[in-house]
Amino acid sequence: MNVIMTKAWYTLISLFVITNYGLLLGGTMARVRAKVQGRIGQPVWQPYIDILKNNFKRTGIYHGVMFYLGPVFRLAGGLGTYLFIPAVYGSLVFSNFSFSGDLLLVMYFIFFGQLGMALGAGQSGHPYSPLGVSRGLAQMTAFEVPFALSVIAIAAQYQTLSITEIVAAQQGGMLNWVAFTNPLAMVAGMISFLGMSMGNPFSVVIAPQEIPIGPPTEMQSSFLGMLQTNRAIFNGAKLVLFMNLYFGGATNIGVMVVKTFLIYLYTVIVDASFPRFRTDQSIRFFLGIPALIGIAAVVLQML
Amino acid sequence: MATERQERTMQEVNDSGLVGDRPAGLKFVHVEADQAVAYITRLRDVQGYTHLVFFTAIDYIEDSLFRLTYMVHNYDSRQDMGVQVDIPRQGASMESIHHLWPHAATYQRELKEMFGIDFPGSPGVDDSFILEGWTGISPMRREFDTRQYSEQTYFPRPGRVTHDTAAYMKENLYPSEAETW
Amino acid sequence: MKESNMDGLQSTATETEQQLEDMAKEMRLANDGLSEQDKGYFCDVRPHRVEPYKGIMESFANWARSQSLWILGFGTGCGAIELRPLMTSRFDMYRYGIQARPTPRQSCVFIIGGYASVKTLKRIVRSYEQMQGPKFVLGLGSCTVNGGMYWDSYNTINRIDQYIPVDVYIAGCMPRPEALLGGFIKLKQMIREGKCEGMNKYIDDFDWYKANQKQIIHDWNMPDYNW
Amino acid sequence: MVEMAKYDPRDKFPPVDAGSGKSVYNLHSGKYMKVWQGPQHPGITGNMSLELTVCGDEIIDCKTHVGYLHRGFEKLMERRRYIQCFPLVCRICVPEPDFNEYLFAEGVEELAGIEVPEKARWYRALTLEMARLASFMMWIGGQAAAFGMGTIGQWTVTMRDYVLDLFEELSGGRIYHMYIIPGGVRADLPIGFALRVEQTLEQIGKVLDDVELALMHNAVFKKRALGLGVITPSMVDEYGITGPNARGSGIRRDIRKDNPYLVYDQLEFSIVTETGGDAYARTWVRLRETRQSIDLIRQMLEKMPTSGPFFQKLPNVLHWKIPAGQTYRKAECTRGEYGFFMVSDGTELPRRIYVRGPSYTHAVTLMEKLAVNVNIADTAGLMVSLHTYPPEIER
Repeated sequence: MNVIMTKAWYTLISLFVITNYGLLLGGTMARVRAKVQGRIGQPVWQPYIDILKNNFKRTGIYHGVMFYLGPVFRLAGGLGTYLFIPAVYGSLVFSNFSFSGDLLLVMYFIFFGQLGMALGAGQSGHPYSPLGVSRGLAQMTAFEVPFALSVIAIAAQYQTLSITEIVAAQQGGMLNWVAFTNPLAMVAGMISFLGMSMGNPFSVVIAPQEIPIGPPTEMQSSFLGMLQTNRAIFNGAKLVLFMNLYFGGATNIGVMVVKTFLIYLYTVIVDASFPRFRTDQSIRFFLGIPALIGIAAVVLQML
Repeated sequence: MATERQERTMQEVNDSGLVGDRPAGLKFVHVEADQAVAYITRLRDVQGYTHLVFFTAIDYIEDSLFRLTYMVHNYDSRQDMGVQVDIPRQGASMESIHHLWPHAATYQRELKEMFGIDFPGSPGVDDSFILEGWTGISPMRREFDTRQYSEQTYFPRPGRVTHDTAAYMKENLYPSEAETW
Repeated sequence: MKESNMDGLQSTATETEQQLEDMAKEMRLANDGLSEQDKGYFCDVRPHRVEPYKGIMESFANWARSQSLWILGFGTGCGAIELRPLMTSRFDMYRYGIQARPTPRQSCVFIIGGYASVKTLKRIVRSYEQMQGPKFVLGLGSCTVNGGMYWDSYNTINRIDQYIPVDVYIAGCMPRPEALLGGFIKLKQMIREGKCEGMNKYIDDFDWYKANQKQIIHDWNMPDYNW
Repeated sequence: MVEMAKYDPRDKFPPVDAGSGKSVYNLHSGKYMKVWQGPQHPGITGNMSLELTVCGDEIIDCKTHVGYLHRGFEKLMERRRYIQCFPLVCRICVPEPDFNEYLFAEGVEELAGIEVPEKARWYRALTLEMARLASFMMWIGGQAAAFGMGTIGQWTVTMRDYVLDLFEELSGGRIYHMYIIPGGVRADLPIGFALRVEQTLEQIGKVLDDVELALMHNAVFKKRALGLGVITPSMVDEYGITGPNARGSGIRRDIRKDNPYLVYDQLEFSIVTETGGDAYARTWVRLRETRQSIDLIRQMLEKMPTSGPFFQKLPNVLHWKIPAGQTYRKAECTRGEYGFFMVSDGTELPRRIYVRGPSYTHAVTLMEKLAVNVNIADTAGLMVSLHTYPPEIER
């Protein structure tokens, strides 16, 4: 009983930390993007105020039960993704439930949120929403291929699917990271991470110019607030996951912050310097070079 | 398909019958309504006036006629030719030229809406183009008083004073210069 | 869709003014502009007045609202051309927590960019009603005040405040981006002071606004209030 | 790239009626969806709307709806004196109002028989080129943003703002200048104006280099823009296409060369053409014309006469009776042939003033033709690549 309670408290602390970290990271990256564009950019704490404002909206409309559940599923996907990843290796507080979950579960949760969002957006009845959903799911299926291939390569490399063991195997020096022991898998994974973070050139799902703005077209006040909260958690979780998979995890919170910041910076720089692909083009892209790299990584491990 | 009547009209165009020949490269010619389309067809096919610049109407309410103006351009001789056709104002109707230029149908839609000139056979000529749910006479006809309509319809904010510009400037701004012209 | 409580309709034994007003509030919208199979898709309940919170809670909410103003990306007139410099790096409006949203559901500031023709006014009304409250309207340019240049035009309205409530007017043709920023700062002050109750004003004078709108918009083929 | 299985995308489309050229389909068959793009849409230029019928992800039918910005200019001008029309005409086209002012002034001078002093004609040409520069800078940002690259827009629109500063110094107005008036121009150049223009042009040239590097050589942009909305040379005359849209298809037409107005016959420049005919070629044409107008401004500042009057005194404009007559004046604006058709009946008020905007054909007939069989995600890019501007369609 006592153990359960402490575990629950640790989980809450870890969730609180990752939420705030995700929000602050979002604000910081908005400023970075603004710097690329020659602007000053919004305040770092702007995401907090936006979420507050959206939750303080006086009216909000809903289109049915699934419309309610869509953001909930999305949030569940984000939480599930995070809760089975060790945020800080070896830490009691931040190694969440990583002992029980493994990589496949995390990948399932990454997909889960999108499906729930698709259900909710479908019931909103706006013609833009199904368009965005179809684009999103098609693109997602595409970038799951190189990601899954690189995950298989890593699993074959370390003979395990548990993230904790993968991180443990990468400890002791930079040269033990997957990025150096298995660079092909890292390349395939990081390319699919661009698609997962839905920045340019793979941002056609939520593009304002081509059909605004995809699935969340009808999401208003507190629904939108929930989605924004989830975006913060989900971003943090994805960053931590890729840090664990390819860059040797983190042994303390400082290392985690530095590594995730750099990984996110890479996506933002790409985002600011490219137009966006059409859906069919991005599918062709992901099934092209990145998929081949992933296959090569798997083959190299199988040899 | 050009009868010799259009041949003669063509000759007249090239020789004389021009209105307002400034600037160089701009000509205006009057054509009868029944032969206008054949004449424009000849201009496009034979004379090389391949570019329909615009197509509009002028409302001469005192003569109770509309003066349609087809402006065509010849890219080789760099000539602008304004073909002007007078049609009566009551039950105004004109042959359509959408088979010569597809975008002529758009001009005819606008003319139908703004002047009430009908173009039978022109695609979508009866659809509303600019206005929406407009009831009443076509706004570009001269008997339509836009100021009166606006004051009746759109809640003018009280307090606007409209001077007669000439009188106002004569009294207040340039008392000395007003009569110097 | 919201349930309208029928109590107001049943307890009409002793009609006082108050109860009559309640009944008027409970009356359902006609939506007579819609075709029969479309009526099911739209709400026919009259919009209800939403009272602000009390005390410190409302002031905190107003602070949050004033710090994140999301513009509806709808260039209704030529005033929209000055929004582009406002968004870009010279007059960087993101510094003030102002950003543009592409859908009316998520935005809370509606900028009427200058003159509004009748055809646009129809879309303005519909977009305004789709926005979730509290929502604020910025009248941009002289044309929204009194018709400006086009005061005698047959197709542009003279006063936008006859059709939707306006919080701040920014005069000029065209207003400079600095003037726009000034208007935004004024709007922020008014929001913090709790003066921007435009949505409740719209709901209180709902019938008057609707009458004005339907007087101009001849083919009314949209719901009377679009949730 | 992986070799994708070859399939004919046309077979899932409805049959096309040979007569009207429109596809025949039953909207309620559940196979097609009708999507309205605009007027409240970030991917639309100005305030207009496209009524798209999509089959899957591809457009099979497009209908343009305009009129959201109709102010009845032509009606208003019929009940105003010529000089009172003057503040109105520049409102027709917001990104580059100077073409309206210039053409209106030229028409009035044409009909009234007024000679414009030499210096004023140079000033007019200078203003027009600066307006062209500003409009193109804004367009490049729009074209990049239509494909999702907001960075380019942030750069170029800021540069446009510095051109607007020059306009403000010259005429006092940022957007609407009202600098070119009948009889000449309103004011002389400020002291040191040429120097500040030169500084701004240098900055803009640098930014254009960056844009060329970041946008035109961008693989993703090429993927999106190449082969989008191809205009074949045969379509140019059929649809009345003018300006960069025609020059992008290899048609060598430019009113500045063909019918030289103002001082363009004294400047060295060549007609910019591309052969692709698609959005990418049009982007190249406009980018190179932006550099060309920078060069033209520099030439003008060199060759410009320094002395002499810049304004021809008019009679009392309030009792100004223009002699009867009609004329058509045209100029090459950023979008194509911009023209004013003016009819005077000898009174103080114009009888009829018709404004010919190039977008009239580009946005309605041509757009409805080009949008068919285009992916719905490309609609915004196609729309912007035609550089349409609604107010000159409906006036």
